Amino acid sequence: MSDIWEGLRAAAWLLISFDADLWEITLRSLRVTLTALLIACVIAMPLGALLVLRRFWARRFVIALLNSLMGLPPVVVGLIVYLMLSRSGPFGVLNLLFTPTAMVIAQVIIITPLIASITHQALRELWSEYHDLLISLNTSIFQRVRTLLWDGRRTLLTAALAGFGRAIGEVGAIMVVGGNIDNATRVLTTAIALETGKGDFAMALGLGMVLIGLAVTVNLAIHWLTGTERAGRW
Amino acid sequence: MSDIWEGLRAAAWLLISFDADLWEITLRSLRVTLTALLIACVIAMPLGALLVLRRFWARRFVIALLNSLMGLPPVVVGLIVYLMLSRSGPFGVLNLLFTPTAMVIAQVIIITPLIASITHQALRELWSEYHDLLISLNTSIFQRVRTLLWDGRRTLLTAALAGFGRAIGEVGAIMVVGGNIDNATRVLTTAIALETGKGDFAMALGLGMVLIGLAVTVNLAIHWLTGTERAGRW
Amino acid sequence: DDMKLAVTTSFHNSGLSDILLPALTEDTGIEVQLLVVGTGQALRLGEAGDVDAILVHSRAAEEAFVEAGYSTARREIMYNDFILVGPLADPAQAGQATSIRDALWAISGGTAPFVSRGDDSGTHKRELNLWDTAGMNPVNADWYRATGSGMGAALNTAAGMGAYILTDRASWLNFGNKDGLMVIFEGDEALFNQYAYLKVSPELHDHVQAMTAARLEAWLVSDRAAELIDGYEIDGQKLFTFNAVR
Amino acid sequence: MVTSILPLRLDRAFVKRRGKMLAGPVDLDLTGDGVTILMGPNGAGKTTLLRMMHGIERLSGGTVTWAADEETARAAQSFVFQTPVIMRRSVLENLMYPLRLTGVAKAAARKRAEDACAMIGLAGQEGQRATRLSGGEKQKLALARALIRDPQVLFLDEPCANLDGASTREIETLLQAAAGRGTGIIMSTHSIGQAKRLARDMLFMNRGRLIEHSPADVFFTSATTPEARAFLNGDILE
Amino acid sequence: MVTSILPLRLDRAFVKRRGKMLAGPVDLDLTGDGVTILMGPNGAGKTTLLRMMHGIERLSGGTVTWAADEETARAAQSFVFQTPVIMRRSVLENLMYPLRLTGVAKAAARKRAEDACAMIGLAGQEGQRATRLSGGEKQKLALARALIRDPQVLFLDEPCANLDGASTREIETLLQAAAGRGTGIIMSTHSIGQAKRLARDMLFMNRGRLIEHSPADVFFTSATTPEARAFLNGDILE
Ligand SMILES: Nc1ncnc2c1ncn2[C@@H]1O[C@H](COP(=O)(O)OP(=O)(O)OP(=O)(O)O)[C@@H](O)[C@H]1O
Ligand SMILES: Nc1ncnc2c1ncn2[C@@H]1O[C@H](COP(=O)(O)OP(=O)(O)OP(=O)(O)O)[C@@H](O)[C@H]1O
Ligand SMILES: [Mg+2]
Ligand SMILES: [Mg+2]
Repeated sequence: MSDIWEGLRAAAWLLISFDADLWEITLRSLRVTLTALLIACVIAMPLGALLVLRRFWARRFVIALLNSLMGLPPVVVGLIVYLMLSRSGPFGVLNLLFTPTAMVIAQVIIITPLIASITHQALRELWSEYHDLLISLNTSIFQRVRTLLWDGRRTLLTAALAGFGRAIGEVGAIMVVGGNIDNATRVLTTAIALETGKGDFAMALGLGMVLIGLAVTVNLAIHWLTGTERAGRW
Repeated sequence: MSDIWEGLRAAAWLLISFDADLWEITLRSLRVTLTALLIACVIAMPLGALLVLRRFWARRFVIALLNSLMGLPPVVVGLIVYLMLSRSGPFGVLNLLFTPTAMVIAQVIIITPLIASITHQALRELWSEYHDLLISLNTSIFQRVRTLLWDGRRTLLTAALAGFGRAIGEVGAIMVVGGNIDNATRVLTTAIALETGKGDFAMALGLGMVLIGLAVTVNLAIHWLTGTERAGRW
Repeated sequence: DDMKLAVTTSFHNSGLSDILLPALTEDTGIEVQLLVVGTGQALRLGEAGDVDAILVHSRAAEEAFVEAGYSTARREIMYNDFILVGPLADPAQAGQATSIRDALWAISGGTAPFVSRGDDSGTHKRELNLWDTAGMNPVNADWYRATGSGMGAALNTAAGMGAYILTDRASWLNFGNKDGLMVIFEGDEALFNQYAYLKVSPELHDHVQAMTAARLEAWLVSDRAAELIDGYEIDGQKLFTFNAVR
Repeated sequence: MVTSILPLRLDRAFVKRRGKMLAGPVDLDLTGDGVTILMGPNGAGKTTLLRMMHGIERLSGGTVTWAADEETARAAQSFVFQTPVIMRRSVLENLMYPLRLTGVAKAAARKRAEDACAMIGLAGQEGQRATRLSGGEKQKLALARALIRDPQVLFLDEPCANLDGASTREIETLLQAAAGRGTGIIMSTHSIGQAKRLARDMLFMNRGRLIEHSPADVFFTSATTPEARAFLNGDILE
Repeated sequence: MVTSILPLRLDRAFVKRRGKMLAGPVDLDLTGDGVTILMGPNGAGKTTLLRMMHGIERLSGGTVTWAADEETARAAQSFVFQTPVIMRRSVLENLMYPLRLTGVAKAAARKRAEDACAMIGLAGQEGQRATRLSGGEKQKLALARALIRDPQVLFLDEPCANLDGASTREIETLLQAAAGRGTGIIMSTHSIGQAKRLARDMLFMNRGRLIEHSPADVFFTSATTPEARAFLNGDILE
């Protein structure tokens, strides 16, 4: 118990003292996560919309697969990305291993299925509402995707936030591909894992609280900016 | 690259040889995850529904908080649960640390916000459809929750599957509270982390593939049982 | 100059790297990026050419690494020692033992659990080796808990369970969660723990920073390094002893 | 009936959204015996007024009070919405739902739902998904669901808009029977013929304001406001 | 107009769901000049038939063919649904949507949408969320949105169900003007008065079957089937 209080104290102290290292790894956490989130959204949201729109034969299988891929164990993703980017791997020449880029790649793989699944689920209702109209208006598949994504943007927020949450708190994969190198690829979660390993629970908890605080801030900011809960149905 | 092939070979071999250890940790993974999922659904789904139904002052904040908690770093959760359950912690007398129960507790904490958030999002549309009728019929809040959860059960599937995915692939928290003890708390993900640490990537990948296969099987089974994609709108 | 060095958790957790690396940069301008991983993983990173050098403590594995041509030579740098840590009450009375062998015998009575790393790390291999020399095979005993995790995590587990555990002194001294644990047994010669430095051979991977790795090696065996290593203390205890052959 | 929840009184009640007055302020006493018909052009605020009375539209000011306490009053009303709200269940389950809410046993609820189903001509379609019904069938289903609890006061918002001639007449008969048994019926419609056939009292709205409240015979022969007269002529109101 | 997509021919087209014949089999040739009105009791299959013609209901058998190729034919039709599909956008954006799809520039689309808005009496409500419109306003919006692309063929499924008398008359004028310009109009309604005012040809359905197809004057004076005669009398059809 006392550790938890000490954790709070450590968090407060880290923030008050404006610790430069903390600042750096926090920014890196944010940068990696937001980059990954952006890329994943660009891939996953149209994909989720397409799965709502298209009724091809393997559709059900693809959906089940996406849902399963939500359970991709991060360590395995990390490992596969590692093997791909490793010097003896096929993309070794790109020299991406142990860089933030590698971490972004792993994150994208991890959160894309999650975002696509939630998008798919969120847009199903909207599509059943719009179905007749959009077919009647003779829209192209591209126009349909755009319309669904635009008119459903508020409901897609949860998808993006779930992706953000999963990415910002993730440690298994980015530990493997990033290597938790000080000043290069250390982010909040890997720092927490490091402190936990050292048995320095107060510091680990302190960093954890900074991380949670960061997530809360980002979420509140987004909610406030988009005004989701103010504006009723839209 | 060759590691990936070897991983596939290892997976095949593990399965064919019907490895007793593999069998045991796979079953444990499933048992822990499904228990956690069940508990989390029982907590999170009514909670998500309530957040749709009730317009209390802190609602927006609670929603933003839930969304942020989706980003709870597993390691931190693990740490807090560890501190609570450890001998010197408040629940030390229960002697739960390093048991599957402790792992279930950590999992529940991790996936409850995720499931509640997706539930909230999924039921918003349904509530805006049913709102007038259910208010007009003078339903109690309890009846409303029940109706939404029942009539929205198909859309809640994604919430449950996302929770399942997150839980089955999670490693950070259950490593801390479970300790990855052979024959007691070792599950697929912790075994994968162990093999990775040992540098036995082929084995790690093999186990990872077993895990993915497991997730796919569970998902396909659920999709098939519920027939989500067959039956149109419901 | 940048180079990547894979080290074991125990080395990093000792805190010595925080002393050595700034001095290194100051003297040579080399910026070392540390990858803190398990021994097995460190060796794999070296084999794949993803790091330029490794610093580990697992003699047999290191020799196999050199044998297979991944490195040209193994350079011993320093040593510290393993210690036996356990609950304050010492229910097995292992503290009264005169040798590690006797201590292990006492523990094998099963009055309290014993936590093993169980992850094929240098520490784990040494532990198995100690049981072996003591003539026991406890792996299937119910008091023997193989955790399959890093040094810190295993220590946390031992603290949580009130168990005995074999650890290296550096990790122990730097460990923050000592609640309920103390050093039970130390000082046996069998607990000697040698660290060695291995440059990854540029024969197999032409992109490795062989020059920088060589300069690092030269620095590690220098007087400056020797001084820093021998002078590193925590709570008044010396952690490492420099023993490189120059 | 135990205690009557009528009369209904509105006291300077109004609904404003984004600075626009949707309906009101309205002062009104409804004794509620017989059928009261609410008319007015599109967008006049009829739906809004009915919802205010029923208590599902948040008031921006004023009060709506029934002769009974809140709980009793709420339990004794039903509402048929302009766009029927159809639950994602079978036709039969839609009809059983209000009964099951009040604790009617499953078997009894099923029996009554089956009767209601036959009443609206959907016998044989009990098991169909209600969301797949035709437009008119949905309206009839919503009506039957509103009637099944035997409310004291029944609000109807253009309940016959999508019905064929025969169904409209059947529904009218049904409503008149209910009114005869003492149910207060408050209903909006665009059909002047239907209003003439059913109404005992008339309400007329334009641009959010309730500008006429008079017995039906008076309204149709000598409406006092020029707007009402123009409306009855089929002219466009500005 | 470039090429006419009419006539429309249905050849033994039918829709069956879960073993139930919802509409058809229908054999039909529609030359489509003037207004064709489709009548029939609730659940007769009118909506289903209109959707089959428009090509948004999956056929279980038979064919529906236009005089032009698929792509041209699809682009030249509009449909006003029984329950209007309102996009979650502002009124103006709802009207601009079909134009923007075909690549009309934003400014031009906005201008035309504003004109359409005024035409249906929603001037001043351009910025309002369309989902918040009243029932009648939604119907008018859907109609204006269907007309804005100037289709060759316009399907309307009970477009005046929720409209007041004046709006109904306005819409009828609008539709007659369109028909005069050569637009083919196929429309279902429950109002015999409206059918008499507009129809040049009449279709009559019962229980999924198209049982009458005749010029309006013939239909209203001397319908051949007993069902149609009973329907015009307001009797219940079994
Ligand atoms: N949230 C809102 N913001 C602005 N205007 C609104 C809002 N909700 C409704 N309105 C407007 O209020 C007016 C009254 O709506 P109401 O639904 O009560 O009309 P009505 O008399 O029932 O019309 P109809 O006969 O077409 O059903 C309409 O013009 C509608 O556009
Ligand atoms: N998927 C379905 N399964 C079974 N029956 C269906 C299905 N879809 C529609 N129906 C039934 O088909 C019949 C025809 O429906 P349709 O909507 O075409 O009728 P309609 O003539 O437009 O009626 P209304 O005048 O009420 O709008 C209805 O009885 C309806 O319940
Ligand atoms: Mg209305
Ligand atoms: Mg219809």
